[in-house]
Order: sequence, then C-alpha cells, then structure tokens
Amino acid sequence: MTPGLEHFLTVGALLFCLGLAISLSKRNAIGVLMGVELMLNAVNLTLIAFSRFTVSPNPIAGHTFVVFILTVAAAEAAVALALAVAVYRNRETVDVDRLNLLRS
Amino acid sequence: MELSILIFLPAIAAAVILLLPQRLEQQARWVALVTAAAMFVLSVQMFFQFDRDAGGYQFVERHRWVDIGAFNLQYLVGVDGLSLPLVVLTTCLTLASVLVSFSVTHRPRAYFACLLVLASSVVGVFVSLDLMLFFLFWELELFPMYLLISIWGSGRKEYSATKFVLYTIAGSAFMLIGILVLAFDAQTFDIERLAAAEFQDTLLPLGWVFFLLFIGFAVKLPIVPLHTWLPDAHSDAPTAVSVMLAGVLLKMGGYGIIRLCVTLMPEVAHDWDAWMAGIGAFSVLYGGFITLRQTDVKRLIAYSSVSHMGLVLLGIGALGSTGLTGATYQMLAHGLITGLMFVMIGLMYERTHTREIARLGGLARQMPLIATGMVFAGMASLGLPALAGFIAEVTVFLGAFQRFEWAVLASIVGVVLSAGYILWMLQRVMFGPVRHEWDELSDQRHWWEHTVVAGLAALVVLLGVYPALIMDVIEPAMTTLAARLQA
Amino acid sequence: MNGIDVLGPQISVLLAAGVVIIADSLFPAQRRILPFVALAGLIAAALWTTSWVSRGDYQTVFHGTIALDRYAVFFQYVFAGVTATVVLASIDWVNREGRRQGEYYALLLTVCAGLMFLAGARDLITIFIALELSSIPQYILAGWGKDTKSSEAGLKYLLLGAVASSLLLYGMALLYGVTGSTLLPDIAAAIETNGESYRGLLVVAMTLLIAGFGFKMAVVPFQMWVPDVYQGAPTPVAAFLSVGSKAAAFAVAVRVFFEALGADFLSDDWSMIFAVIAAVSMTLGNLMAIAQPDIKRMLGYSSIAQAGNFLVGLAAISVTGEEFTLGASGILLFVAAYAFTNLGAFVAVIAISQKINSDKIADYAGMWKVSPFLALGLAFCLVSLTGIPPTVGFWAKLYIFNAAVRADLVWLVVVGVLNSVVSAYYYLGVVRVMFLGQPGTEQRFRASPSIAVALTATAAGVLVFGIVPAPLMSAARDAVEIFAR
Amino acid sequence: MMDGFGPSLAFWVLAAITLVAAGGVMVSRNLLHAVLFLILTFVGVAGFFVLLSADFIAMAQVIIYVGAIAVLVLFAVLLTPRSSRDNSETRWAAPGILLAVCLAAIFLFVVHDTAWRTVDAAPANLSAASLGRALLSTWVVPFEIASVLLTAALVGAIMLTRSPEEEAEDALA
Amino acid sequence: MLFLAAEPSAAATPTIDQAVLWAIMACPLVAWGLIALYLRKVPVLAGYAAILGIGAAMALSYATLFNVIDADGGIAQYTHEWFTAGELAVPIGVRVDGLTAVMLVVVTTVAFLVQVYSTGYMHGDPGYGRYFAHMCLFTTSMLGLVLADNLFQMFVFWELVGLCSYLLIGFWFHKPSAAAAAKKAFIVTRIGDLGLLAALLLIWTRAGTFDVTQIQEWAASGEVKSTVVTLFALGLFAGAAGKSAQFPLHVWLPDAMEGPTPVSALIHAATMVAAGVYLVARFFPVFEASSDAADVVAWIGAITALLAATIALVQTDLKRVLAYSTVSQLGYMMLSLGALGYVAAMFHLFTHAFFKALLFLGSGSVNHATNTFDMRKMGGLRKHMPVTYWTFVIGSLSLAGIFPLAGFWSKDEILLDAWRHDRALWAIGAAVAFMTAFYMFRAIFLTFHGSYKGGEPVDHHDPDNHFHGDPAHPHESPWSMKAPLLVLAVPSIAAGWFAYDHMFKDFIEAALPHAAHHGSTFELGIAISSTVIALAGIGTAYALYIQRWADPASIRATFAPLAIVFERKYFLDDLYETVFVRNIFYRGWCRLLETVDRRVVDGAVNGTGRLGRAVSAQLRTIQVGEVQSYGIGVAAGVVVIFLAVILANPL
Repeated sequence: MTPGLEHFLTVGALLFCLGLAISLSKRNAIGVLMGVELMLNAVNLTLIAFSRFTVSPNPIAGHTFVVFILTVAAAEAAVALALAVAVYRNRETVDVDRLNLLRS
Repeated sequence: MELSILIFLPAIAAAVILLLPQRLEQQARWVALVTAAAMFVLSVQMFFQFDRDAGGYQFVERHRWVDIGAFNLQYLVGVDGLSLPLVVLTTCLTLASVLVSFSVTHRPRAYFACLLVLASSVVGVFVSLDLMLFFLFWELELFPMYLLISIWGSGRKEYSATKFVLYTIAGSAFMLIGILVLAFDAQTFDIERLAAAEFQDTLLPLGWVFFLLFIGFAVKLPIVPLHTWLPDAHSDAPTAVSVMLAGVLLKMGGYGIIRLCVTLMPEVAHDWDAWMAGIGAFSVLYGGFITLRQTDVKRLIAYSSVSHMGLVLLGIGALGSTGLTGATYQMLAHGLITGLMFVMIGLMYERTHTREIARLGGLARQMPLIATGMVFAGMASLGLPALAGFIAEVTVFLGAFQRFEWAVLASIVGVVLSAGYILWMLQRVMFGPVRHEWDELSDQRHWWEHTVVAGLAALVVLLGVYPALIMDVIEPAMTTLAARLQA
Repeated sequence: MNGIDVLGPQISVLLAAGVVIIADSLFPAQRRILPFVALAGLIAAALWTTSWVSRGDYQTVFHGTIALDRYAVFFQYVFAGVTATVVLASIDWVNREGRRQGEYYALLLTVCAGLMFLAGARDLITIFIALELSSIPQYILAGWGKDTKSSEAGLKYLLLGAVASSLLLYGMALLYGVTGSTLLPDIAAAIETNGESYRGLLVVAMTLLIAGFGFKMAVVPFQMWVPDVYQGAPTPVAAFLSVGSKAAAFAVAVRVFFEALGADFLSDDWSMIFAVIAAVSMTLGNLMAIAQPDIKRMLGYSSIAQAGNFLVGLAAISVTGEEFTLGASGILLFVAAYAFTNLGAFVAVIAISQKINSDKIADYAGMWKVSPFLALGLAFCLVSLTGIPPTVGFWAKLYIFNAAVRADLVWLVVVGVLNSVVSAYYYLGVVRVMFLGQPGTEQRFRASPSIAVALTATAAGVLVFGIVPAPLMSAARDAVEIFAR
Repeated sequence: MMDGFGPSLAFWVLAAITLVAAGGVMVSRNLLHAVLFLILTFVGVAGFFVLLSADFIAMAQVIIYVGAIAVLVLFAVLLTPRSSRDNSETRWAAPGILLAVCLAAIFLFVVHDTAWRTVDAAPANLSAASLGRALLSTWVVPFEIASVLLTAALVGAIMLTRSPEEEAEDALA
Repeated sequence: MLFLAAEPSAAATPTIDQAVLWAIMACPLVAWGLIALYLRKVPVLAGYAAILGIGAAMALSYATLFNVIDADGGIAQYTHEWFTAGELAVPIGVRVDGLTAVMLVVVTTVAFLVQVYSTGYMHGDPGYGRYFAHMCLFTTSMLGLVLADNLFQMFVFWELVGLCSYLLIGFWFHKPSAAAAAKKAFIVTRIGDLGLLAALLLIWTRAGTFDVTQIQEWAASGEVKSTVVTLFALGLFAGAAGKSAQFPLHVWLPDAMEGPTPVSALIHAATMVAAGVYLVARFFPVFEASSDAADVVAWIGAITALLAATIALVQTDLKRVLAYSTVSQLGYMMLSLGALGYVAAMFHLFTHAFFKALLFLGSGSVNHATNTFDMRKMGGLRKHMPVTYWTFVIGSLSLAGIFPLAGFWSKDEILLDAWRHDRALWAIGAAVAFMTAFYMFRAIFLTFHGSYKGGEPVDHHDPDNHFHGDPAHPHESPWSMKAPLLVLAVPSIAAGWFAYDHMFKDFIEAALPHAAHHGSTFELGIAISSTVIALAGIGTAYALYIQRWADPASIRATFAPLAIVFERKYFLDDLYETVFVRNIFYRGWCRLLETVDRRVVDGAVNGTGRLGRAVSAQLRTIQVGEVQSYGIGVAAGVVVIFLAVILANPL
C-alpha cells in the first residue's frame, strides 16, 4: 500500500495525541516538556505532509511554518528548563504535582 | 435649562463640598442647604411655570450625546404632569434631608456630597426622556445610597447596604435587557418616539419585555415578594437616607412602571392589568399583616411602605385616568408622609438611640413636640382625611373599583390594618406610663428640626385639603395616557 | 512605504528594549532612568501610530502577512498604553526587587512588541510567531519573582501555554492543510469555494483554534491557569497578563474568526460556541470569585468572567452588516474599557499590596483611612468592572449587550446581566472592606508618584469615558469597519 | 516518489519507530530513558521529512531537535539528582490518557472522513532555496520576530537561572 | 375659590348665605388654629377662645335654623368642585335643610355648654390647651359632617371626628387604659368605615355621583338593581354601626369613657355617636328602597339596645352605666330607622343629645366631687350637690321616658313605629325601656341616696392627677359646671314638646326628596303602656335599692350565670381581643405570614447568597493547583466543543 496523505496525518495525529497524553500525565516537568515537544513534532509532520500533498498556491508555507515552530520549540524548551531550574532551586523538585503552593 | 440646573447643580455642589478644606468641614452642611434650597425654589418655580393646559413634555432639552451608528443616545430631558410633581417632591425631600442631617458631624463633607449626588441622580431619573439616560441615572443612585447606608447607618448597615445594592442591580439588570430589546425594535432610545412606535416582532415577546422592565421597577417599588431589602435598608439607614429612600427612591419604581411599562407597551399593560392590580392588592394586605408584627419602629414603617406602595400598583393596574392619577398622587403623598414619619423617628432615635418599640414608651410626656409630629405623621400614614394620603388612597380605590372590585375590596382592608399598626406603634412608643430612663431627653429644639417638621406637615395638609393644586398638573398627562390605553 | 515605516511602532518598542538592556549593563548606577527609556519607546510607538492615522495610510504589507489598518492601530494604542501603565506601576516593585531591572523592562517591551505584531498579523505564521513573542517573555516574567510561588506560576503558565499553543498549532496546521494557505483572506476564499466538504476538519481546526486563543483569553474551560498564575506572578506582571494578553487574544481571534472562518456554515457554529463559552465563563468565573480571600486570585477569577463578557461580543458577530460592527466594536470598546479599568485596579492593588505585604482582601480593611487615594481609585475601578455608571465599564457592558440583543442573543444577555449582579457582590465586597473596615494600622501612606500617575491616568480614563463614551465608541467602530462587507 | 515498495516500507518502518519511540517516552519510568526515546522519535520524524521531500527541514529537525533541544533536556536531566529522574504519572494520568484517546479518535475520524484532494507528485518548489526566499520575502517579519524571540528567550533563561549570589552581586553593582 | 357663587339647587330654598354655612365650620376651626399655634400654653385664653369660636358657630347655627324654619324646611345647597382626577370629580359643598339645621343646633349647643363646663372640669389639667384645641377641631369636623352635601365630604369629616374622638379618648395618654381605649375606638370604628368606604366606591361606580340629593333620587327612582341598593345601604350602615356603636361594633364606646367626662358628654353621647344615625337618616331613601337593609338596621338596632341595656343593669361605674345606656339608646334610634321611623329616630337623637349630655356632665360633676365614678364608693351625694342631683334626676326621667319630659315624646314615637312595623321589635323596645328606667334609677339611688362612702382618695404622687377637691368632703361643683347642667335641663324637659302639631316631623321630613308620611307621632295606647313600663322600672329600682325589699346581691346570686354574662359584656371583648385579635389574628395569621416573609421570602434571598458562597467554595476546589488537571481542562474543552458542534450540527 502506498502511503498517502492520510497515512502521514494518521501518524501525525497519533503522535500528537501521544504527546498530549504524556504532557497530561507526567509528573516530572521535563517529562511534560517532552510531551509538548512530541506534539510540536506531530504538528511539523502534519504541516510537511500537507505541503507535500495538498493543492496549494504556495506550498512552501508549510515548510516555513515548520521552521518557525522549530525555533519556537527551542526557545520554549530553553525557557522551560530555565524555569524548571528556578523551581528546583527553591523546591528541590520539578514534580509538577507537588507544585501546588498556588491553589483554590 | 432649568432641568439641567436641577440635575447638575447638586452634583457640582457635591464636588465643591468635597473640595472644602478640612477646617471648613462643618460648613459642608451650609453649602448643601443652600443648594437644596435653590433646587427646591427652582423646582417650585417650574411647577408654577408649567403650562397645565399644554400636553406633552415641557422644559425639554435635547443634545446629541452618543451617536454611533445604531447606538444613538441623547441627552434628552423634559417633564410632564407625571414627572414634574415627582421632581418637586425630590427637591423638597432633599431639602428636608439636608436639614435633618444638620447634626451630622461624622465626615460631613462626604455625607453631604453623597446626599446631593443622590438628589442629582434621582432628579435625573425623573426627567430623563432617553432610555439610556434614564438607566444611567437609575444606576448612578446606587453609589451614594450604598455609602450613605454603609458608612452613616446603624445596626447591620453593611449587610443592608449590600442587600440594597444587589437587589437594585439585579432588578436593573432585567430592566436593561428590556430597554435594549425595546430600543432595538424601535431603533431609538427616545422615550417619546418609543411611545409612538408600534412594536412588532420584537426579539422577545413584548410581554416578556414588559415583564423584564416590570421586575426592575417592582424591586424598587417594592412589590411583594421583592421587598425584603426595604426593611433592612430602612432600619439601618440614617434618617435622611430613610427619608430619601422612602420618599423618592421608591417612587422611581412607580414612575418607571407608568412611564415605561404602561406608556410604551399599552397592549401588554392591558393583558397584565388584572395581575398588576392583584399583586398591588396582595402587597397592600401582605405588607399590612407583616407590619403588624414588627417590633422596630423603622422596620414597621418600612413594611407599611410596602403596603402603601401596593396601592400605587393597584392604581396603575386600573389603567384609567383616575387610577393613574391616584397612583401618582399616592406616590407624592406617601413620599411626604413617610418622609415626615422617618424624620420624626429620626429625631426620636437621635435622642433615645433605640428603635425597639418594647424599650420605648410614654415619650409624649418627655418630648411632646416630637410626639405631636409623630401622631400627625401616623394619622397621615393611616390615610386620615384632610391629609394627603387619604386623597391618594381614595382616588386609587375609586379609579380601580370599576374594574377590579375584589382587589379594591381586599385592599381597603389595608386601611384598617394601617390604623392597627400605626396606632399600636403610637400607643407603645408615645403613650402609656412615663419611663424615667428617658427623662433626660430633650424635645426637638433646633430650628432645622422645627422647619423640617412644620414644612412637611404643612405640605401634607396642603395636599390633603387642596389636591387640585397638584391634581391639575398630573391629571392631563394621565388622561392622555389613559386615552392611549383605551385606544 | 518601506518596512521600517510599517513596523515603526514595534521597532521603536524593541529598540527601547535593546537600549534598556544595554543601558542597564553599561550604566548600572543610572537604573532609575530605565523605565523612562521604556516609556519613551512606547511613546514613540504611539506617536508613530498617530502619524499613520494622520496620514490615513492604511494598507496591507509584506505580502499580506501584516495589515496596517484601523483595527491594528486601535490595538497598538491599547497595547502601548497598557504597557506604559504597567511600566509605571512596576517601578516601585522593580526597585524593591533590586535585580535584573533592565531585563525586566526589556521583556515587557518585547511582549508589547509581540502584541503589536499580533494586532496587525493577518497570516497564521505571523500570528503564531507573534503570539509566541508575546507569550514566552510572559512566561519568563511570570517566573520573575524571587519567591517559589512566582517560579511555580511561571512554570505552570509555560507548560500549559505550551500545550495550548501546540493545540493551536495543530489547528492551524489542519487549516493550512484544508486551504493550502496561511494568509487569512486566502483561507477564507478557499473555504468559500470548497470548504463545505472539509467541514469536519474545519470544525476540528476551529475547535483547536478556540482552545488556543481561549487559553490566552482565559475563558472556561481553558482558564484554569489564570488564578494560579495571577496569584503567583509578580503583581505588575499579572496586571499585564490580565489585560495585554487577553486583549491580544481577542484582537487576533476576531480577525481570524471573522476574516478566515467567516463562512456561513462555520460562523453559526463558532458564534454559538462562543456564546456558550461566554455564558459559562461569566458564571463560573463569578461564582468562583465570590468566596476568594486573595485579591489577586479574585481578580483572576473576575478576569475570567470579564473574558466571558468580551466573548459576548464575539458571539454577537454575525458576519454581515451593522450587527457585525456592533459586536466587533463592542469587543474593542470592552478591550479599551477593560484596559483602563482592570489596570487601574491592579495598579492600586500593586501599591497597596506592597505597602501592607499582603494580598488578602481582609487585610485591605480600612484602606480608605490609610490611603484614601488608592482606596478610592481601586473602588472606582471595581465599580467600573461591575458595570455601574458613570464608568467606562458600564458603557462597555451596555454596548456589548446591546450588540448581543441585536444578534438575537437575548438569553446570553440575561446570563450576562445576572452575572453582573453576582460580580457586584464580590467587587463591592472589596469596596466595603476598604471603606468600612477598621484599618489594622493608622499609619497613613501615600502612593509613589509613578503609581499615582498610573492610577490617575487609568481612573481618569474610566471616568472621562464613563461620562463621554462617544469618542471611544466611535474609535472602536471605525476600527472594525474594515471588516464590514 | 511515494510510489513503490521502498517508500512504503520506509513509511511503515518510520511510523513504527516513531510511534513506538513516542510510546517509549510515555512508558519510561526513568527520565533518562525517556529522553533517549524522545531523540529516537525526533529522528523518526526527520525520516518522515525526508520521505516527504523536505530535506532541509529534516536536517533542521535533526540539528535543532536532536542537537539542541534533546541535548538541552538531557543536560537538564543529568544536572538534576537521580531522585528527580522519576518519570512516573500523576493521579491525572488516567483521564489525561483517556482524553488523548478521545482526541485521537476525533482526529483520525475527521482525517479519514475527509475526501482529500491530493497531488501525487511532490510540488516543484519545496527546495531549501525557495524556503529561504519565502523566509526573506513573505515571512520576513516572522523571521525577524523569531530572532527577537530567541534573544528574549535567551535573556530570560539566563536571568531565570542565575544563582542568588549572582543576583546579589548584580544588585549591588 | 370656595366662596364663589354657585347656583342654589332647589327652588324653595332658605335664603341663608352660604358664607354663613361655611362660617359655622370656620369659627371653631379658627379657634382651633389659634389655640394650637399660640394659646396652647395660655390655658385661660384657650378656653375662652374655644367658647368664643363655638359660641359663634352656635349663634350662626340658630340663625340657620330659623332661616330654614322660615323656608319650611326647604333645602339649600352650594356645591363646588374640590378636585378632579381623571373621570373622578369630587365636589365640596354645603347643604342645609331641616335635618342639617337640627343637627347644627344640637351639636353647637351641646358643644358650647360642654366647653363652658370644661373650663371648670378641666381646670388645672396640664393639657388644658390641648384639650380645647381638640374640642374645637372636633366641633369643626362634626359640623362639617353635618353640613356636607355629598358622601365623599361626609366621609372626610366622618374620619376626622373619629380622629378627634381618638385624641380625646386618649387625652390622658399616660394612662395605659386610655391609650388602649383610644386605639380601640379608632380601629373598631374604622372597621365599620370599611363599609362606608365600600359604599362610597359603589355609589361612584354605579351612580356616578356623591351628591346627597342625587343619591336619594337615585335610590328612590327604583331603576337600580336592588342588590346594589342593598349593598350600598349595608355599607352605609356598617359605617354607621361603627360610629354609633351598634352591635357587633359597640365594644369601643364603653371603653371610650377613659376620656375626660365632658368629652364623653359631647362626643360619645350627644353628637359623634349620633352621626351614624344621622348618616342613615341622611340616606333614608336608600333604606326605604331596600327592605332587606332596613330590616338589618332594625334588628341590629334592637339587638344593640337590648344587649347594652342588660349590660348596663350590672355596671358599677356610673359613667359606664351611661355609656351602655347611650349604646342602648343608639340602638333604639337604629331600630326606629329600620322600622322606617325616620322622624322618630331623629327626634330621639335630638332629645337624647340633651339629656344624655346632661347626665354625663352630671356624672362629671359627681366625679369632680368624689374623684371616682365607682358608684360603690359614693352614695348620699344628694345633700352635698343638690344642683347636680336634681338635674341628674331630670335627665334620668327624661331618659326613662316619663311624661312630659323630652324623652317621653321621642321614645314614644319609636315604640309606636316599632309597634306598627313589627311587634317583636316593639317587645324588645319595651323591655329596653323598662331596663333603662331601672338602671338609671339604680344609678341615682346608689349615687345620690343612702350614705356617702368616701370616694376615691387622691394619689398626690401622680403628676397627672389634677384633682383639687377633697373626696372625703364632697362639695357642689363651681358655677361653670353647674350652669351648663341647668341650661341642659331645660331642653331635657322641653325638647319633646316640638312634637306638638307635627312641628318637628314636618320640618325634618322636608329634607327627604319625596315627603312621605313616616308615621304619626302619637298614639295614646303606646304612650300609656310605655309610661307604665318606665314607671315599673323606676319602681323596681326603688324597691331594690331604697326599700331593700330584696337584696340585689342575692338576686344577682340567683341569676348568677346571667349576671356573669352581663358583667362580662357577653364575653364579646374577650372574644374579640383575646380570641380573635390576639390569638387567631396576631399570633396566628400575622405571625405565620411574618415567618413566611422572614424564612421563605427573605430566606430565599439570603439563601441565594449563601448558596453562591457554598457553590463558590465547592467550585474552587477544582483548582487543585496541579497543572495536569488544568491541562485536562483544556483538552476536555476541545473534545466537548467538538462533540457539541458535531452533535448540534452533524456533518
């Protein structure tokens, strides 16, 4: 069977949801971040697949989008880790379920 | 121009008072007094300038205000036979309130400023001919009331103030919806044009719109079962505020029902007339019965207001010229009488610091003038002829009897109830053996106290023996309205 | 028109950011000047915007990715003003914090630039990147404080923000996949031609966009980060969050949903969704705020409810004619009103909380005696939030409800006005505490000049536009006129 | 290019690698393992990019994700003590996973329910050059923004991670 | 405006100027104003001002009377517009005819004499000025009521006399019993006024007028549905029953004796309580038109007369005896009206006013000497106060209906009308006549005969007590008090002689639109029988209290159950106050409603607030502070929104 758009989209969707599941379930902030990165990857995959398969006046837009997503992902990761470090310095943990000073 | 002066003069005076330096703090009352007196004089002058034969609105001022496409508001004020007497009532009671507040020394600047802003907003409500302007003033009145009750009040003042504000906001929330729907359909906020508009296909059924507006006004009036804020607000408010609250604020409700509900939606008013009359009669009785059980003088009068304002609704429900005139007259009469009543209670409270009927007694001996005033006010309140309340009550009854015999028959029982609670209160508070714990107390003695009591009493008598003075102003407007309603 | 000219406001803001950082490191002794550099940048941006307005030179630039229209201009003013107020309100806090001052202002300015980009963005990529430019520095700023709570707030905000923006991105990707373009007008055109057959996908994309924007707007059910972050973040930052990013989210949402997803078969769906979300947000936000003892958290919940009010405008947009103008301009009016009001409230809270070292509403007791100016300002802004005249908040609510009535959303207006009543309960509760409570200390204090200026400016805005709302309304209306078809 | 056995095989293999690796991230109890799985996933995705004739993006993916982000994460993990490398789930895992499954169902449903109009041949101008042109013409503003964003993130990250001692020193200066 | 010329309504009218009629009202009003504003603190002047004002009114009243007599009882009416409210037009005006003129004279004469008396009786009271002010106001109101040409105006003054009655009963307001009695009087009469108000409403809606003449014609025309007339008549009668203390609303009048005695004489014997009778008489054609209503009036009157007379038999308080006697006599008048004896009723009203005022003033004089009204503490006063004694006897004889005193003539006419109308009514009337004679002479014997028992000692610590004699040594009252007694004795003897040649009858019947013959005025058989009955009553009293043929106490013991019923006033007060008002109404119904109001209506409001806080507290717990739960919210939002859209609008 020849892989078509649907196949790539399926992989993308599954990857996205796996990423979501990870980010929604992991206790460790870094784990959550990994989930987010997976989601972003899934988005990238989807975009590239669309770029490749769909009729578009300007197919390069998908690629461009991906470039920016990569950039943002990097920035986000950096900031996230910085914040995690900041939290760790104060609380000796990056377990998000123990980050509950702020509630109700 | 006169109306704008009436609206803005007190507001400006309030600003002036707030800007007074600390050392002139106690002079705030004089500024307030001069302002209130000027307002009163001006409104009385307007009252006599008013052309009784010409219909429609007079002293009209019209300016564009907000003109954004479909959102078109005007600064449009004017008075007719319905609103003019209420404006005079407002200025009169403002003057009275300022006078009875002459002994206020706690933060007088803020106090008198609030009082004047209150007057300004109430006048604004009565003279606005643009729905949005009306609503604006309607809401504006909340601030000063809230502060006045919560800062200068007594007892559970914060609770009462909050209750008052929340109740009013809730009512006006409904009102706002109604206003918006109406204005959307007629493409205008101008009350005169709205009255002329034929409403078809409104977003909501017109009956609902009526109901929404009605709720807003019923809270203010107040109508059972939306009345429970009133006793709390009254019992904890300072004297002047009780005077204003009972005297003019409640009238905003009745005014609104006539001016907006009935005038703008006559067909719906026709559909709901029996309900209005019925609820009115119910309020009369219910209020009367509950008043009998009150043990706090101010609460007692507050509940009696519920009962008396039921008559307003009864008169409106009759939808005839007599009923409407009677309802309007009842608003005026009740304003003056209850104002006087609260003044008397205030004078008494200032001396005894209690409103518990059980703790009082035999005061007529120690303070005969106050007792006289109280008996007078009580008699007026129970609808004694030759005093204002009687004319109003009987006019309402006569106006409504043709159409709602049972409602009227039920509500005339309220006449006996009112005699019951008023006389019971007088007996317990003023009469009976002297209690020596009150021996030290003085009778009313300041000139402002005399002035207020005498002035209000004189007005109550004037309205009672020469009703034509005011009826002639009210009547043409109401007859026109009634003719529209019959059509 | 060259690019510099077009992006002048953003560039001047970013330039100011750069100058602030450099100045901070070069002349650490002259730190007091930093906020004024930032203000200068913002003023320059505002002036630049004004110069466009005076030229009337509205156009679309950079191949359609950036629109230079009245709409963008309106928001650029709002963002410049908001940032300026926040800068003013931050001075005391930053001085007391005593560290990384230049970076703080620089990041604020960066966020501002991001928001300004967002106002004019007309392309999914630009929107995304501008959104991130405004978000990531905000994550940092939320975690800027010394205490653990701040870091926690920052991390929470970031993690959730990342999830939300992933969802948004996925939606954008799907949208791109369906339409083959990232430019909003092209997307709209593609949907018009053969969008019907992609409806399922479009609905998913739309839902994801709502989630993404809804997160920034802080509407139910995407709002849960709000109270935690508001409470944990430094108060000036919370102020900025509550107004800036919310306003930007609405700015971009109006543009996206109207310009790209305006097709009839979609607009019915999303206007209904927004209506429901609006109702739920108002109700939940208000209900949760009632029993809230922490004022920042309370303002957080209230901002959720307020977001519901904004959404009423969005729900009231039907895509043609006069009604659109009303709904959309209602949002804009609300944005402006909310900016004045909520910032004013926050400025007062910033000042008070710093003095009394507490965010507990109970500790605000008797504030009227301790600091009449701040108490009065805060009370006035809270009244405006309630929507009682003569405040700009009253007009905003009125206008937006009017729009909803015209869009036949009377039920939503009912929910809205009832919620106003609920909100009155807790807003006035604070007023009551301040005015009637007994102060813990008789020590009077004065607001610092910067706070005084910020509070006076916002409160004056609330009052002046409360009395003469027409200019603001016509500005809002002109701003959305470009969308009218 | 998509035709034929090779790409098909490549697709299935890549899909398997990617998803299994992603699942590995999910199930790993050790954060270190999770990072390694993550890298594997990134690589898999890069493979997809190649398959989709996005060579430049694939390269960027490897460089940025594997080279930058993953390493960053790895360092972060390694810098924290062993006790913090736990990668277990919170009490919200079950509903979270359930929701993810729902969402996946929705996505898959709409993806497969849609009649896609696709092109068989890869569009001509998906080269790195045209990407560069696009970045510098149409999307020049986002491009610039991205640079600002990175700078801001950098500054912010540095500031957030500075130790209190540094802070104090800085404040004194 | 009030004195603008108006067209007199009838052709053969009295020539009296309407200014005179208005002035009759105005004179006491001016006196009131003067006293209230300026003379409160100057007792002497206050008294003189009142006497002067009322005296002037009296003079004008007599002028009016003679003028009307000259016009053969013709009607003069001057109507103006008071106010209009939409369709409602309320007139204000005066009407004078025979009925009015008689009432004017009665009211002003008694009022004048009572004022004179009061200067002595009230001497030294701290509320002296207030007293005269109230009295003036009362006189004004009463005159206004009498002069009114329309029902509305009548109602106005009707209520005003009620007010004055309230103020005067409660004159010694520091006495709890006085304050309570005042309140009771007001409320009970107000209950009756409900009927009057309803009648007012009914007549306006059905006849469109308040005018007396027009209403009379309306009723007499016979074109009106009889139920409407009956309802109207019953409404009027309800009002009259309240004011005139008819069963079951009579309970206030005995309590009203808490007021100063001159007040009782003027208001609660001679004038105000007769207003009810006057009202029914004024609208007599209405009752003529409705026999049902007339029967109700007659029987209520009869019951009242009997009831009150039986209670009076056992009273020990002199004033209460008189009070019940008044109730009884008012019942008599009502009985007469119900029996369509218009003339007899008015005639009895006329004569009764004088002798009952005389009796009350006499009792006041006694009180002045003994500081008490308790007959058990009196006795033998005949020697000490001869003037009082003899005038009191004259009054009693007149009341008992002994030839040729005033009471004989009027009471005789009533019995005659009753005889002709319904024998049962006559029987009751006769029984009452017997009892009347008995209890009056019982009172005389107890008070004035026998030996003096010392009166009530003065409590000098009571600041309100202004008693300045010595109860141990009773003395005759001063001339200011004796003179009115003597003057009143004259009409008590002679007022009945106006029955001569149908003089009174013709005069007063002219006030009715259709001058029918409402009974003849004399029939020997009735006259003799009634005299015998009255003498029997006197004789019985003599036998029991002077000759002691039987011990009253043992008789009481024999009829103990009956005596208790009488002494407890048929338990009506207990029934009303304790059972009905206090327990059923106040503690039951009102309390129930109040509880509902507090718990349910207000409870709903407060409950909403509490609910809000509770919900808030509950809702906030979803903010557990854990970031994943927040993320789940986001994801769930996406799922829910998508599903909602799809479900609402399937693909």
